[in-house]
Amino acid sequence: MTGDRGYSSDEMMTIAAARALSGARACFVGIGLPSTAANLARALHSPGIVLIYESGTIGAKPPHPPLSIGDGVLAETADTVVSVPEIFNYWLQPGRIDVGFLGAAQIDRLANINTTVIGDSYAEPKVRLPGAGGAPEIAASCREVIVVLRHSRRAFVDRVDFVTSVGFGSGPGDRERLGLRGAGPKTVITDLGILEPDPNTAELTLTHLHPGVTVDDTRAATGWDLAVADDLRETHAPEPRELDALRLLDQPA
Amino acid sequence: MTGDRGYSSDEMMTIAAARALSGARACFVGIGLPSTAANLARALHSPGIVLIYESGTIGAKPPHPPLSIGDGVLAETADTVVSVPEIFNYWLQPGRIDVGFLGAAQIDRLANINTTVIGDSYAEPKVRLPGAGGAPEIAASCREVIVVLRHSRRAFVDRVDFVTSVGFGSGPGDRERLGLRGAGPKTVITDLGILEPDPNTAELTLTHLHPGVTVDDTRAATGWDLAVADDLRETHAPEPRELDALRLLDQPA
Amino acid sequence: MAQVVSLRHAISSVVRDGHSVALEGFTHLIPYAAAHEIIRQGQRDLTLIRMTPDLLYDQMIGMGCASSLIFSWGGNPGVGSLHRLRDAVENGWPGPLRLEEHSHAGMVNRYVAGASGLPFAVLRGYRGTDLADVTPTIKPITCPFTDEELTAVPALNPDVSVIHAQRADRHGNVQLWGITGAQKEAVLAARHAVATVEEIVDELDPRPGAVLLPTWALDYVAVVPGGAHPSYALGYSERDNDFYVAWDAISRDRETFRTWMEDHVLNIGAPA
Amino acid sequence: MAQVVSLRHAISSVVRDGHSVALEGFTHLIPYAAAHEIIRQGQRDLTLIRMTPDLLYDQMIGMGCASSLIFSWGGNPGVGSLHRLRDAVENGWPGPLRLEEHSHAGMVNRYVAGASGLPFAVLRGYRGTDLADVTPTIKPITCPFTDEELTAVPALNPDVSVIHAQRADRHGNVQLWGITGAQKEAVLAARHAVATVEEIVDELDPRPGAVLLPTWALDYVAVVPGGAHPSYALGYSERDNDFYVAWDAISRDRETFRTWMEDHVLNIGAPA
Repeated sequence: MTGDRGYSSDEMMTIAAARALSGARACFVGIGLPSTAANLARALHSPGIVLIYESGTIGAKPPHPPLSIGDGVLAETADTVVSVPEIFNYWLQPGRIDVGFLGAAQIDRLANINTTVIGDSYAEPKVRLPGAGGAPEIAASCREVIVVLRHSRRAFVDRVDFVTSVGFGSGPGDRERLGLRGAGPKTVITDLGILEPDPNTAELTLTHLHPGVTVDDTRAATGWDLAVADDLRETHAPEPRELDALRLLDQPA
Repeated sequence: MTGDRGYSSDEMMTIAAARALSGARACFVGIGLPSTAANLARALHSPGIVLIYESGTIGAKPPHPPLSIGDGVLAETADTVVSVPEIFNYWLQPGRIDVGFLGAAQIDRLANINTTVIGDSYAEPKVRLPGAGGAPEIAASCREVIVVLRHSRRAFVDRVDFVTSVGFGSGPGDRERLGLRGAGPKTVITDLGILEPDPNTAELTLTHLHPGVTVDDTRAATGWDLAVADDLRETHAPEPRELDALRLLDQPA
Repeated sequence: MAQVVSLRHAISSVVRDGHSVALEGFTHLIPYAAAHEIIRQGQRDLTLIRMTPDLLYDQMIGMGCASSLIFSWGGNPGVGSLHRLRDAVENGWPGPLRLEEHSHAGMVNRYVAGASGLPFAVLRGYRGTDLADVTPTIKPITCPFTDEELTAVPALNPDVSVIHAQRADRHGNVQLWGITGAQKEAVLAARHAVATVEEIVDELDPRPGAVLLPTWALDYVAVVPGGAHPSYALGYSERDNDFYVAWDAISRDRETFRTWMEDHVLNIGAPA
Repeated sequence: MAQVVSLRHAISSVVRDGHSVALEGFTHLIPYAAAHEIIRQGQRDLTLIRMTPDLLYDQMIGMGCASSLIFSWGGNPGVGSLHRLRDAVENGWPGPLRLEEHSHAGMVNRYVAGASGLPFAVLRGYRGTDLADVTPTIKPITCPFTDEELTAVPALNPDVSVIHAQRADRHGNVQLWGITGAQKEAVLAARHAVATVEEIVDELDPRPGAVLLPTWALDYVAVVPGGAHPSYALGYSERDNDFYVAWDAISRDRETFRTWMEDHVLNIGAPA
């Protein structure tokens, strides 16, 4: 998967996600790419970041990416392990967590997320996805949310088939009306670039292109007429130390 | 305090209370006489009884009566120690506990309990008592309640000044209407005898006299026209082994 | 007081056709052996309850045990879809499966309400999502002090909850540690509860982070070493990740699935 | 991240006139030293919050720190009345004291709601008692699924919560064990939190039954050996029961009380 540039687009995506954690104190992490990115941030620039997995481990410091959120290495390296009711009620719900990391099967123009069903009918879906898990409340209660997913027209749709987790609802002011206390998805990181909500319309807008990617590439992979920021910037290419750290993490235990 | 009979009326009361725990699996215990009685039951006839203190110790087996519910000996001898929220929410509230042991400053004809204020005015009380503590929910949720207190006209009143904990409210059916799922105070044990609610009226009725006590003694110490059961019985006098065990418990650690 | 019995006896004593059954264990200590025993005994029309259905509910659903599923995340963690679950939902095979779908926060609070003897729980959840439209057990509730609108979910009180734990003593007190999930709540919420354990020991010496479930909170304890395989049992066994990956191919095809279940579950005797 | 500072600095940084302050510790690990420091610093018009006011609130009330008390049981455990509390309620000395009175179950659920970021909690409680008549923070609530009527109480979110714990590490992570009460909830419910500890250690090795409060959930940690005296600190000191008994006589008379406080609190310097 490593391209001409010496790194793959997935590596660029993961490294951009790790960089986005700079300054975060506590991060609510799901398994897979979010876990890799969070542990990469811990290895690179945020040694003190508190990683919280929904299985109840607070301050986990896994030496290798866990296979699942039930991995013993999370419990054994954590500052403390609490019950699943406690992690959701005492730690996530009150807004103690700075950053929540989410994936998505679909995301729409207003950053609403679908991980439930593809198709018009919930009862008779085209594709049955895994469902909500912790996402709706992570999206509601973390101070901000980072979404990470690969860019494609199947994933980036004008309107999600099913709102599993609320981004900006139907537009500005909706989160406040719904009583969602976190700021929502402030950053959507893909293998092509970075999207951020427009300050006035909350619509996801292209703000960064990864090296070698064009606006047209990104528009072609987006299911709505993608707006581009006036000050569109290029993501810094991965540094060797970032790539080294990531590849070290990705090695099997 | 030991009378002509070789035991005091308080000893009779405590031993009667311990006997009343025969057959109970789990008992919610307050400090003082209830704790002594519960540990006496454990020493005498119920070695497996699970003693639960509201401080969160489940299955405490103190070798000597604890000084308070915070006593380290409770934590160190317990099967498990849980938080105070957990003891009330997961263990008491669902009705898992067979017997709750309560004291009272006042108790009335319908076994309602006052531990809040003496006098007509809550705001300007004659006597400010300690308050509710765990009692209202112990009275509501234990499968049954045993009340232990010394018999006097000051304590046994027609109607309590303040209902801190509900016995039978204003009469039969009240507990059900209020959604209180335990059966309420089935036994009131004093230094003179034992009172039980009348099956039809729920009014506390004298069912047992301790040895040497007369009905007139008991009526003189009761602030309402005390009913006497048709089959009024005499409490068995303390046996030497009961007295020995109690006096052993009462010795300082 | 919990009786220490065989797994076969424990399951046949408490699981009946039509029951609601929660097999819990949040990605750790998943009670596979107990699920397999239910598959062997053939109880039907179950309402299966579990936050993360995982491979064991894929197996139970594929084998036709369930008519309903109450859940919050139904995938093969780190691998992909649960093909038997999807086949039931998308194609009604081997029978229709009614879904009652929540979020983790909602599910776990439903267990908390159940364990607490309350009819419902309150949370900041679901607001603005489409889940409330498809799940009748999500309703608004207003704070009587602030008038803020929040969300209520009803208590879960399974007919039977089953967990796997590391150890029990001879009295039936059960101890588990590491990631302890929502097992305490699932057990305390249930009408009947069964624990399988790796081993019975004379004395349950206290351990950091351990949850102890007193014997009087359970009905049966069965000794089933490896009873969480292929999931983790901290201190006893690691996750068999190869199996999780292999399951994707095994479960994708109905016949391959059925053959695997016959060879590895149906034609295998229950643990003694 | 909690800073490790002197008790004087911790208290003066977070406790202000008019604040609501919860000093918690359910009969074990009662933060006496911190209460004494508040008395010395002279913050006034406090709303004191505590399930079991105990001798330390008797002292604070008698010294005129408080204008309100939110509580569920106000006695000298195993001894009798709190005379300074009674004098304030019955005679308005040294000033009037507004009471907001709950049961333990209600208080603890108010902390749980506070720690959970919810505006209220639901419980089976108070029904049929006179408490709801005198305490406006007790209201009925109806289950949206069963129509059953239960009780709601509002969240407690103290301006400051203070606890005493056995140990902390140099980062300010705090560990307590034995009877851990509602301290986790009190800390997580508060806007600011302070822990006094018996000692600072290099490494907080895990202990059975221990609660760990991560440094980022607290503002300040102060090392105060014996900071729970005369209450228990499991593993460090026993309850000074003679003092609890002696307090009855000390506190019964206003002058005796005042003299004792001058000799034992006011004229004593804060711990370094």
